Amino acid sequence: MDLYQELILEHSKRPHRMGLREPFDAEVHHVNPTCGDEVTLRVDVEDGTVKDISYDALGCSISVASTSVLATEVTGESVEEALEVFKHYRAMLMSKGKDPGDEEQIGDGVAFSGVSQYPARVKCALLGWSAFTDALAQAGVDISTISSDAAAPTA
Amino acid sequence: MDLYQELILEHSKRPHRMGLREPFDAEVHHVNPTCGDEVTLRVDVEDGTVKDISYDALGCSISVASTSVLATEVTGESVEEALEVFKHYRAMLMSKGKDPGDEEQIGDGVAFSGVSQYPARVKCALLGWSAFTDALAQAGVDISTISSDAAAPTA
Amino acid sequence: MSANPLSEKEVAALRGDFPILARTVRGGKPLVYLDSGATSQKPTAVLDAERDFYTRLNSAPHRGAHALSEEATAAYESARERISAFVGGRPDELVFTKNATESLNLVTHAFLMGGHPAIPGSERFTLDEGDEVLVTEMEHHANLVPWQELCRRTGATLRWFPVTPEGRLDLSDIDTLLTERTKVLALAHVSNVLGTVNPVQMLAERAHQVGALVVLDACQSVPHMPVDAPSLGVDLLAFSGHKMLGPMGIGGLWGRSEVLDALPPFLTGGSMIETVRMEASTYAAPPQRFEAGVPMAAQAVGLAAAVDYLQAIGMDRVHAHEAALTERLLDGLAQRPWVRVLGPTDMVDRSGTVAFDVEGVHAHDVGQILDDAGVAVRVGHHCAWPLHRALRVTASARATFGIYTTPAEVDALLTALDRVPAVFGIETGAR
Amino acid sequence: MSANPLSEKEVAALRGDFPILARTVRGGKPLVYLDSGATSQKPTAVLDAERDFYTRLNSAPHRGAHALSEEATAAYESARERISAFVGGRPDELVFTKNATESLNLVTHAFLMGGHPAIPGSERFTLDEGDEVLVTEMEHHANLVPWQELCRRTGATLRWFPVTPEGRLDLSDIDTLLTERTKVLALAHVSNVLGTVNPVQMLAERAHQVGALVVLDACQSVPHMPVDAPSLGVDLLAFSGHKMLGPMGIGGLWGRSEVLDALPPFLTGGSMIETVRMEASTYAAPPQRFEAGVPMAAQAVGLAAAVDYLQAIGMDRVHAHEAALTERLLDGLAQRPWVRVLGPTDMVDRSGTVAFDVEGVHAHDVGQILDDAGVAVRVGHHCAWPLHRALRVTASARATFGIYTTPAEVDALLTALDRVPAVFGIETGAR
Ligand SMILES: Cc1ncc(COP(=O)(O)O)c(C=O)c1O
Ligand SMILES: Cc1ncc(COP(=O)(O)O)c(C=O)c1O
Ligand code: FES
Ligand code: FES
Repeated sequence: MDLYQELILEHSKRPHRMGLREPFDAEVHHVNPTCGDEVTLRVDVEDGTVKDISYDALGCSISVASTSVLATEVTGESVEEALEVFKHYRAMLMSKGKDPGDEEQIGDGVAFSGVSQYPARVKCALLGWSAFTDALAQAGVDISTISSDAAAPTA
Repeated sequence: MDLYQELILEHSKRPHRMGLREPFDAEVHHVNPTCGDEVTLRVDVEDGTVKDISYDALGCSISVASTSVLATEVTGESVEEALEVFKHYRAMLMSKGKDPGDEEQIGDGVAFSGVSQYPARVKCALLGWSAFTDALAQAGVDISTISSDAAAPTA
Repeated sequence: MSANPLSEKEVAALRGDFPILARTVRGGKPLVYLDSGATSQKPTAVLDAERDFYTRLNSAPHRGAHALSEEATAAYESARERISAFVGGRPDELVFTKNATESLNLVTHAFLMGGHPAIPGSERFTLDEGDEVLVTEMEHHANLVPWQELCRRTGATLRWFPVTPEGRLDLSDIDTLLTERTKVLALAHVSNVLGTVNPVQMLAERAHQVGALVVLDACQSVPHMPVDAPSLGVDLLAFSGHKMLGPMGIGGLWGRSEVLDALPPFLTGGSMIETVRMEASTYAAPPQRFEAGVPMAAQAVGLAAAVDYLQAIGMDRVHAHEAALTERLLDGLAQRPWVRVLGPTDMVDRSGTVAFDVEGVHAHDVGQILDDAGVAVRVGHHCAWPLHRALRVTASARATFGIYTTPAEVDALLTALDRVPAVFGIETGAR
Repeated sequence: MSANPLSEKEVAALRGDFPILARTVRGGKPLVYLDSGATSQKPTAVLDAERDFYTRLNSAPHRGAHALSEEATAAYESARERISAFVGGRPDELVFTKNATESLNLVTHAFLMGGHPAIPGSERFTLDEGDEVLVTEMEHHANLVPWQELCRRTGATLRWFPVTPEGRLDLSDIDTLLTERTKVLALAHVSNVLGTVNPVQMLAERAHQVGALVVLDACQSVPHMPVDAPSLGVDLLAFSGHKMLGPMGIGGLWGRSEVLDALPPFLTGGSMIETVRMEASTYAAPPQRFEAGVPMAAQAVGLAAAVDYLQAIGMDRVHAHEAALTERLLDGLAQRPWVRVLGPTDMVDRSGTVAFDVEGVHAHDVGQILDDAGVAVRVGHHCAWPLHRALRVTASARATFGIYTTPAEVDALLTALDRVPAVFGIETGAR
């Protein structure tokens, strides 16, 4: 099974940058209705840069690890770059195995390429990321570069 | 086709004892929901005898003819006899062709024996008769000798 | 539409896909099935698709992470995509129901909620005294009784366009009927009795001008002609699977995204929720919001196969084929002055549904004579009782067509019909 | 129940009737289907019965006088008779719905009508502020959310029996929960998570003493054990066809005649009416009153074949078979201290549904490892989210059985489960 890459298991056991921190511009709470898992996520945006992503996550290894990778990869990036990463990451997840992901573009996000073979888990790998883009929007960032169905994929 | 016996066609073209007459003890209005046909029927019961059955019928040949035969056969009989005729007539209709009907018991009602082969038409042949037993009940006659589902067969 | 009708050879080939058409009835008479308007026959491809689902993928969609459930979910959602596209919609604009009747009740019940606290924008779906719902006198009970019940319970007033003796909508009073008070216009695209094709686009535009929601009963159009919901300009559109070569037990409700988004849930339960606590729940986005419980996934897959089958023929050709049959039947009936056709007698804005009345003989008796010859038509009020009252008949006989119907079957109907006057001793006006 | 479980030979023979069981998943692994509680597999006899309907009788029942329609009506009504008898009912006591969720919504919506002028006795089905609806904390969303919505809209109060840590109903407060204010008691016969069999007879008696209506969600009992609705003493009983070897898209609502007679209609439209005028309509007697639109007749015929199939085995033997499997699984899990079983760990009043939690590993991850070995279990909250909250888990994995499940499949689950600790690096307490 390509799903549980070592990197995923490690992040899920020891999620990076976890916890809810101040200051923040927006906080969102997302739920995956099929399993009941939840994530609370805060973003701190300053001068067009993602200064901090802090979160509290209750969920499966995929959702916790992906939120952890999100925080690791995206913190410190400009919002434009962050949204680009999201787009590539999501494209990989939605590709049904066709797009293996490019490490140049999404960094450790490539560890989740196996998820695209398991449609029921795509929501897991997107839970934190959807919360993140939603939080950006609530913080006043223009997220129209990612299409509108991005925040709520129906897997 | 055994359905359209000469007697049925005749009764349907020239229904006997048609029209709504006085005096009467009860008047009922029955509808066949599948076709929209209606019958209004009155009974006059005196000393346990069916003195008159008068009616106004809008319907197919089977329903009009059967109401006409009802009026012909049952007027002048005792209510017990009338209910007996009904029971035998209904049994024949419900028999799916097994019970050809006994002329001794139901007189011209035997002309309707072919109806039992056409389940969708059984309601037609019972429309006037169900109205009749319902009217008897409303006139205070005990109709418990015929089972309760009698008045509303689900064909 | 300039598409060619199906050739004799094409129809003959198609008929091989419908095993039931080879059966006989009433002592060996070949079945002449002219009741496709009630329910259509199903091609083997549809039955095979359903069976294939059951024997390869069967499991509950959207309810599991195992391989089978993944495959079932994919099949179910692919079916949604194809069926929605068939009426011009996007995947998430199609809700699966058990039949068109449920689709329409879903809408009327939404208005009974009086707006739902958990659904932003749902206040739009409220009705009060003084508000009006506008229908037509030619509606099927499925698009009439639910609105009656809604009006009874909200105090709103039901109004309707009457029908002309020719079987068209009488729009002469449109300015008094369609007003600022009108909150909903609900009408049939095609009458299931008269075959009349109503001017939906124009009416939808007028209705939108006064801010009314437009609900279309497309049961008798979607199976028989190209239908593109967005370009008709309606807000919601209901249809039934079993009338369009699909399985029983499945229907559809197409809705514009903005409308579905604001529509409160109807059936509640599993898989239409977002979160559930004992105290209260919140609800999922459409279409899931409207699909409580394990869905009819096998039937959805079957219906998608039906849509594929129809598309392979082409809906414009389906329409042309049925138009040719209709014309043939109308011509034949015109030669029989003892028969009265209900509805338009020419082919302008008319579809393949021909209801008729033999004066002096009850429709059920007419139907029985036809049935005795193996010809299956529907008799009664066809769930359009008020329309029959308006046309001053209690009941009628109705012939309807499918892609598998042949001109010879139309002729068989006419031949069988000719027995009616003799049996019931009526004047034919001939000789 | 002293019936014998099915022998290995019997099960092997049965499995031949379920073609899907021969398939493989995830790269050639034999399918081990332990998700029958979500939906069961279907024997060939059921698929054949449906196909036979479509290829021989297909037409709209109760809607025509022609030969085909007569035959379809007879098949549909014979199915009703057999299926109703299966739960101890008379033919006219069974309403066909699309699934159990619709059956339950039919009941809750009846209460929303506030009594119907055209239905004598329907005043009984009203709820006001001060009235209470009593459910349990172990309900499936299908028997919870509709009651929440009903209470929200009528101002009535929803109350519930809590669940003990062992997964039984906590009845200690019954005297304050079930009172004169209680208008409805709605509960599951068998929990779809815990397998707990609730003391329905006793509770129904208590509820009737205070005049409450008793609604039973029998989704997880009817497929797995003998169920006789009248002797359980309930008023209404809902079940799903797809969980009992039947087709998707069909469910049932059994109701005592006096109750159904007084129940207002839910979906309105064709064939549930008595008379229709533009102004108002009157309604047919049950069960027709509740079956608006063309029904899922083919599915009814398929479900009747499923019932025949189950009866040929005998429901007591079905139950004995599943009990043996349950015991085997509970024994196996008891040997794995890192697994926590939700619900009773003995066989007293317990059915074949085993939910469990691997401490420290999310149920979805557990399920994924099992799935990778071809073992299909359900993971998540199984549409019983409040129950999971009460038991302080977000989600669980759940194995459920059917007549075709083998002891070897239980063992396959246990073997696959043993991979979990290694993959996720948790302590097993072993060695
Ligand atoms: C206990 C229980 N109630 C209700 C339901 C709902 O049944 P359906 O989804 O078939 O409507 C289910 C199954 O999903 C169940 O297990
Ligand atoms: C115009 C029209 N509307 C609604 C319906 C109801 O469809 P269903 O019975 O499939 O719900 C029908 C067919 O019966 C119809 O012809
Ligand atoms: S299982 Fe809930 S987010 Fe993965
Ligand atoms: S058809 Fe209406 S009573 Fe015979």
